[in-house]
Amino acid sequence: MLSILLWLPLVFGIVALLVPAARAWVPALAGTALTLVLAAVVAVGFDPGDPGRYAESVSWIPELGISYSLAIDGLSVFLVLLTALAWVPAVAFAASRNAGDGRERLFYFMLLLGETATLGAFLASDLILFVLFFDLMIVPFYFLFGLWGRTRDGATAGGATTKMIIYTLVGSLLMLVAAVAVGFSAEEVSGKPISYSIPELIARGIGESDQYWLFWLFALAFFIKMPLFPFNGWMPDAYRVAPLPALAVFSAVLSKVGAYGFLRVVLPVMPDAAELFQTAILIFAVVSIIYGSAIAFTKIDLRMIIGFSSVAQLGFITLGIFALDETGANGALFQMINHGLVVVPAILIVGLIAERTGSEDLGPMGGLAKNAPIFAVIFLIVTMATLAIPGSPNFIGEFLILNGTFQVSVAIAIVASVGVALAAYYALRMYQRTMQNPLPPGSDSREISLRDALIIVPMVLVLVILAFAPQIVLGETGDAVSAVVEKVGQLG
Amino acid sequence: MTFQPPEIDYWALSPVIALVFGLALTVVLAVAGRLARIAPAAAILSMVVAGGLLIGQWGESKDVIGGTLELDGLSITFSLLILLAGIVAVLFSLGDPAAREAGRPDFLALLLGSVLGMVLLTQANNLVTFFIALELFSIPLYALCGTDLRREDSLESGLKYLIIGSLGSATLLFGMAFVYGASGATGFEQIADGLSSSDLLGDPIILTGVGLVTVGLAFKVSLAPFHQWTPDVYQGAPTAVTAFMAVATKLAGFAVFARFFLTALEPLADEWDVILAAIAAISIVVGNLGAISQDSLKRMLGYSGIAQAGYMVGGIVVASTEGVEALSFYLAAYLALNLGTFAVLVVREQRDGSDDSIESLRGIGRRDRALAWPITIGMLGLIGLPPTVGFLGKLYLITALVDGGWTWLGILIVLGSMASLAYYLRVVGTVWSGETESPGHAPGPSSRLLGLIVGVGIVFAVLSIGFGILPDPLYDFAAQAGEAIGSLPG
Amino acid sequence: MTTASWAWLVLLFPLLGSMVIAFGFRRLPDRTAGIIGSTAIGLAFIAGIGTLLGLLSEPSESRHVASSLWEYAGVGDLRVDLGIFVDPLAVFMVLVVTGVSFLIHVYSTAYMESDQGYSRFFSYLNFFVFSMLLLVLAGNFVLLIIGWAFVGFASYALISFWYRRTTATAAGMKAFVINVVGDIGLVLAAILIFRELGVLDYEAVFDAAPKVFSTDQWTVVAICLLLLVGAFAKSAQLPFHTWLADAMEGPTPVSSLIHAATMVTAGVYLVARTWPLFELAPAAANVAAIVGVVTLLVAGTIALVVTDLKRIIAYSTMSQIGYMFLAVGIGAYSAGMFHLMTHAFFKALLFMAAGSIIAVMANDQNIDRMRGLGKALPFTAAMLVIGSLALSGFPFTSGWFSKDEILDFALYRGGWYTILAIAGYVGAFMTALYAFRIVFRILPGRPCPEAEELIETGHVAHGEAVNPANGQPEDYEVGYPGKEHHIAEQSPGMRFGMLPLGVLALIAGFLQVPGVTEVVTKFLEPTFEGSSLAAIHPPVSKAWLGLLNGGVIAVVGIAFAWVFWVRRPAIPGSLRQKFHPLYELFVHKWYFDELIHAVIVRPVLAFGDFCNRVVEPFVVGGIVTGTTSLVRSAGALVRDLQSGMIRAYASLMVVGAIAVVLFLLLRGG
Amino acid sequence: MSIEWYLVLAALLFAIGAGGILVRRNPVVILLCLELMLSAGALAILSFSRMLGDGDGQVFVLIVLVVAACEVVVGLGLVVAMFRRRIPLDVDETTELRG
Repeated sequence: MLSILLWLPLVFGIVALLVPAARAWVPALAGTALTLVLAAVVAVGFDPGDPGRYAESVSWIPELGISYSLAIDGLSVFLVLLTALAWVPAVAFAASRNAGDGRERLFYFMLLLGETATLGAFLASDLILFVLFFDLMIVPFYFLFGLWGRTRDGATAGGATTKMIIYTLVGSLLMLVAAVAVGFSAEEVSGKPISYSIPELIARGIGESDQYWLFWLFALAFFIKMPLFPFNGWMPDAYRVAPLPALAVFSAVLSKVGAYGFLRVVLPVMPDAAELFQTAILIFAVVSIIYGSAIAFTKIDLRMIIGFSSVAQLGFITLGIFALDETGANGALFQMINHGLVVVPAILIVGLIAERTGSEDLGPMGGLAKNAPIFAVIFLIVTMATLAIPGSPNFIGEFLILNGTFQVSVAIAIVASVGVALAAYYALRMYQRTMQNPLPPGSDSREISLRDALIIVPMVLVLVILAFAPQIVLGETGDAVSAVVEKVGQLG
Repeated sequence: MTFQPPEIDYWALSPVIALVFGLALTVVLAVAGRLARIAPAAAILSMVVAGGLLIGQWGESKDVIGGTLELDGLSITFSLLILLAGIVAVLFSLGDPAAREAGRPDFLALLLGSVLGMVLLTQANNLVTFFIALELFSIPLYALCGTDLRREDSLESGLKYLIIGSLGSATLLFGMAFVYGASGATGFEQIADGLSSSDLLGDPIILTGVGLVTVGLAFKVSLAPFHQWTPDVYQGAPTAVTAFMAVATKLAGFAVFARFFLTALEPLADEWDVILAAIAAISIVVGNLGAISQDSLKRMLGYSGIAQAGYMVGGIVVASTEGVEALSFYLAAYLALNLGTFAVLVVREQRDGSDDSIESLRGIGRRDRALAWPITIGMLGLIGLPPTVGFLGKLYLITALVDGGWTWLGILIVLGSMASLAYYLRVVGTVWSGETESPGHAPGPSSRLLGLIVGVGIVFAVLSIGFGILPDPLYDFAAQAGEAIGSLPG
Repeated sequence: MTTASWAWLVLLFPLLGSMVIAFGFRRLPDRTAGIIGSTAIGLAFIAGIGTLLGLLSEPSESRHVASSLWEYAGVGDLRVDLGIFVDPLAVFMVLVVTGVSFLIHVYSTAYMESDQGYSRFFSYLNFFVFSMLLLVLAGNFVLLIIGWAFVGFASYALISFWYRRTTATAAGMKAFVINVVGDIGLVLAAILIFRELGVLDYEAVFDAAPKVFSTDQWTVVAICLLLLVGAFAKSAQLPFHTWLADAMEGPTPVSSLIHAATMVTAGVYLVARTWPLFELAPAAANVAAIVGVVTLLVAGTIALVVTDLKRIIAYSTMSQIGYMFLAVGIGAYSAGMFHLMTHAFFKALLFMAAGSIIAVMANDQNIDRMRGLGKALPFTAAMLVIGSLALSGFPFTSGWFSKDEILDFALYRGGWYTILAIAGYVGAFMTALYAFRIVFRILPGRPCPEAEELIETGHVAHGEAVNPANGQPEDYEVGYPGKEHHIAEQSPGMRFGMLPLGVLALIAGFLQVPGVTEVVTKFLEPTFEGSSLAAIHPPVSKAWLGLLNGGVIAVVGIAFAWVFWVRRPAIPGSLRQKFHPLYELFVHKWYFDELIHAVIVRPVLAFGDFCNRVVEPFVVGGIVTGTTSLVRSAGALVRDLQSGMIRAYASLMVVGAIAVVLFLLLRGG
Repeated sequence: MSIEWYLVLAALLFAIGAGGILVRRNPVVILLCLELMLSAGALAILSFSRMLGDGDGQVFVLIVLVVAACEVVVGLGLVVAMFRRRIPLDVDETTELRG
């Protein structure tokens, strides 16, 4: 079942390669929609009681103990659903703007390859398989950003994307060595033949002295992927250049794999290291919250604002994870889903704004709400969710995270809550400078078209539903997350 | 002292005999006027027969000619790969102007001679056969490099390769003398017994011997700091020869490197493993840095060959069966990826008459998919990105290294492949972006032959991805080599 | 229908009203939005009455009902339900909020008649009432915070209702950010409560608190102070008050509803609701009282000098809420709530009257240009006078009873509370002064041109309105009450809205006649039973004495006003010259705006700029460009080494060989 | 005489050969020096074989001489080809391939 879910997008991607270019978006959209349905079926069928329900495992490279094993549990069920959900509007948006100028087939193939790789990262329950998908994820986006990305003056975007791929691959290749070393350290500790299945690794645990340097290799790879403060060098160029549909899914889902990696691999397998470096990582996270928010409200380029607000949000999520407390970790996982739900519509809205005002800089903009009330309301809901207004699911995420962080250190929690205030400022500034104030001559404020509404509204609807009953998610993820955090807790 | 002839196992020797027969035939055809046209077919036929005979003896392990040659898993695996490289090299050379100028049969004769030397080298189990086979495969190559008389660099590359090559061989010979002196025997097993029995572990003679042999072999597989000939010779030599050299010299070199170091010098393992690791480290650094802003593709592949050799020698540093398995798997992967890339290069040169600069590849992604994909997959594989076989090759190497306690070298391999991103991706970037000018048609060979070479490129690309996803068949093929060196731990 | 279901209905109607208007805004025939909006609030009021009756039918000690729909968020031992808590305090607030809002809705159906954003206005207004009711009825701290934030969002939406005016959007932004700061205070308080007590529901918290905390233990004081941060931000107390003056950018009905009657009282309700915590932390309660008094005085002084009509009333609101904080700070909860109610009546009335006056003056709010409106607007003038009388605490008006009850309580508490009481009386004098400064400046005397035109032609003057703050022309297309303006005299809706409030402003005081009809105290008694402070009742004689001197001060204040602005108008000018620095201080609103800008806003922006210009390119970029340039230069070195000279290669090879052998010899030997 | 002397001579020969390659510029002389180095190796093997009293060394030396001859032949062939193509027979000139 999980294998079908995993390889479905790629199959449709290949179909998209064979179909005539003009029609390439049909299989792509069908593929993503079907994947969404399948993911929903899995999510519904999933019950925290017996996690092994959908597990699959077949040995791939027996000599090294690597197996192609997939599984789904509390940690990954909603992230898989988020991935499937995020890709549908992205492909629909691309189709409606017939992206891919001339090379549509390759464009959709790469987009769907990206989906398969991301799903693989979430579903993999074998460490090397996880690393493999983690590496594979970046390749399609290298092509998507490199070939279809356009810099401001329309030139193709070679340089920016090479920097991105080198940066992210540096992390993931280092993680490859760390993953191999984890396998051996576990074998050494337990004496059993080498195996990379994550539950097995968690059961065996690894030598304490190894944990310390391995922890930082994993942490580096995940920090670069999110990205967090010092490692976001690649982000501004990549965001400035990327085509919007690809950027939407890239920013919404790929950054989550980094955070998810901590919960899935780092915390359970290296609990001592997590405990030891907890404060260091918390400081990392808080710095990037403040830094991300501070930059977000100085930038005038809409993409940069969203990019750096993601840096701040990911800082929050890391804060929750490394609070090493039940409420904190649950809050972090919930926040991952919320952030994903908010970023996709936000980036697509940037596209709509760009179409209406001809530019993506805040300077000359304003007044778009004049005769576009529905567009204004949708953007208002997204903005309010971005700044995590109490009442939005993001608030519950942030409340839980702050709650967890409070147990660890009050000072860090208070500094993080300053981040919330800054978030209010930059999110509202973005909304006001585009929607309100007088309409400059250049831009026309036309209402959102039915087609665009159909693309964006479903995700906003999910946000609203979660606003009323976040328990839908929290109920399911509860015990999987607590199991992870308890393992670290026992050492304390 | 009566002379007893050494018992010769003709069945085991049959592949060598087939090659000798092929060599002889091509030499005869060279003077047979009209018949010269069938020389390529004859060469390929002889290699195919030799390959068949080798496969026939799959899994066996027996002495040939009284212990001086050893036909076992290692030699069979590596010889098959060498023959494959040879056949592909012949295909490449058919359209090559240099080959036609030098007279096709003579070119092929030299090629076959070199292939014969390499196959013998994989089987060498005695210092003497080791030296003969080494020289047999190097000297024809010196000549081959100089065959493209049209271009001055070709002669220069030939001369450079000869002078530096002979210097390497002389050092190797001097080293062998000391090893022979210290251990009292020329057969690898006897050397090993000689070394472990007598207490001359710290003895300077054997150490100088080992040092000099290491230098000689390191030169052969173009490891730093003995690498300087590689970029110049790769660029100067005709493309077909460069392709053959890039892959085959490493195959043969590492075969004898593994056999000699892991059987003969095995007792001194903890002496020479550190220096080998150091050489590996230097090669990785020098190879990657050198390749960064190269304009000529062949020269860049030269430097990348140095770096890849650095990765491979890791398999020997670990001195374990797992290490040799990883080494042979990586070499097989290296062959597939490199020959795929060279196929594209050959077609571009012979069909479109473009020079070997990276810039000449600009934009073929948009116009010429059949060429764009093989070189893209080749590059991604050489970096070690999933889902190519390169990823798994690096994975096996790193696993062997980490298991053998050489984790820092594993990390260095990863750092090296990170740096390699810069130049491999540059090629991929140029292939897929920008517009290309219309391809001029050089008076190249028939389109049927070009189609064949493009087919070779595509086959290697498909293999690279196929084995990247299902590595088991290739792994079993490579594991053969590991078991051959039975005496090793792990 | 149980009390709980009535309470859920109270919540449901405004939300329903808001949704219906929002989704149907294109298909609804014009102006029906107002009717839907008003009926929704009316129904909510009736449901409120239903809840009240349901509650009263219970015996007094079990007069609280908690009911929840489903579990909102449950993780580990943190359990939060979507639950409400109905008790006399909550019902009292519901009735005040729905009652006043209903009247204001009716008033705005007329006032906003010609505004383009008519239905959008009512949708926001209904949503505001819904969020206020959610805040009041919330059963646990998380739902309280959600209500709190929705109210903040609704006030942002309504302040920047005419979103084409840059001053309005800037005011909206300022209000929202300060409100978020308040939210954060509440969030941190909620987290501290959860950390210490493990629960978040009111009932559970209030009976666990005394067991866990000892009086003035730092945690409970911290919790209360954080709650106060939220309260002060919402109720515009020092130092979070700067947004209130700018909030006057919004339409007048908004000012009257939000910035007079309902939203700004949320802080007082919060302190009253969490009285057990504040009783455990007397230090925090005293802070509340002191800040209340200081705000009261500061606001009073500013109201004396400001010339913009709506801003004077806004500062008077700030000062009156200061009284309420004083009340709940020193434990006079029922007195504080009573003053909250009466203040809601007369302040809403004053704003409505101001709305009508501004309409006449063609949107010019500067009182210097208003003369002799008494004759032009008889009804509005009457309402203005009634409102001012109640505001200044003229004997027998509602203001008199409620304000002085607070001050009596303070006096009765004795000790240093008497200083607060005295400051309160000074404030009362100033209130009377500025209340009647308005009355005597704009009603009597020769009618100004606009008044003249209204008297003869009976039609309201209107000119090309220009935004006074930045001179931008108003964009009628999207709102800014359209070309025609509406005054109470000519539109029954406004009159219907103002009249009941006028009556209530006068007679509401009799609800709480000391010793006679202590209706409010008795009604709120179950909520505050168990509170030591609430049990103190100053003797009736002391109460009447307090009322007496309160009344005297009010009359003296009015007399002073009469002297200043009617008998000898020169005096204010001379006073201004004599106390010029003092006047400058007051006019610039005690330089709070500049202070906050300098202390908080500029450093934050500078930090952002620093990160953007310095850290981003060097630190973050540095890591990337640093490594790439290093690699590139190393590459160049390797390439230069490759000189092409055979002899160079040979020499490197020989050197290499020697190095290898030496290495082996040294190491192996 | 003990074997050390032979080894010293072999090492000397080797060093002279290597020195010759580094110093001289004419490829023919370089080929000569290569011959010298190979013969140094042969001498070492011979002296060891004599020390060990084992015949393999001598067979080895014979083969080495043959191989050395082949090398020189190919070397001279290349030199002649370069001479005919007017390429200056000076090792320092042939630096087309570099960088």
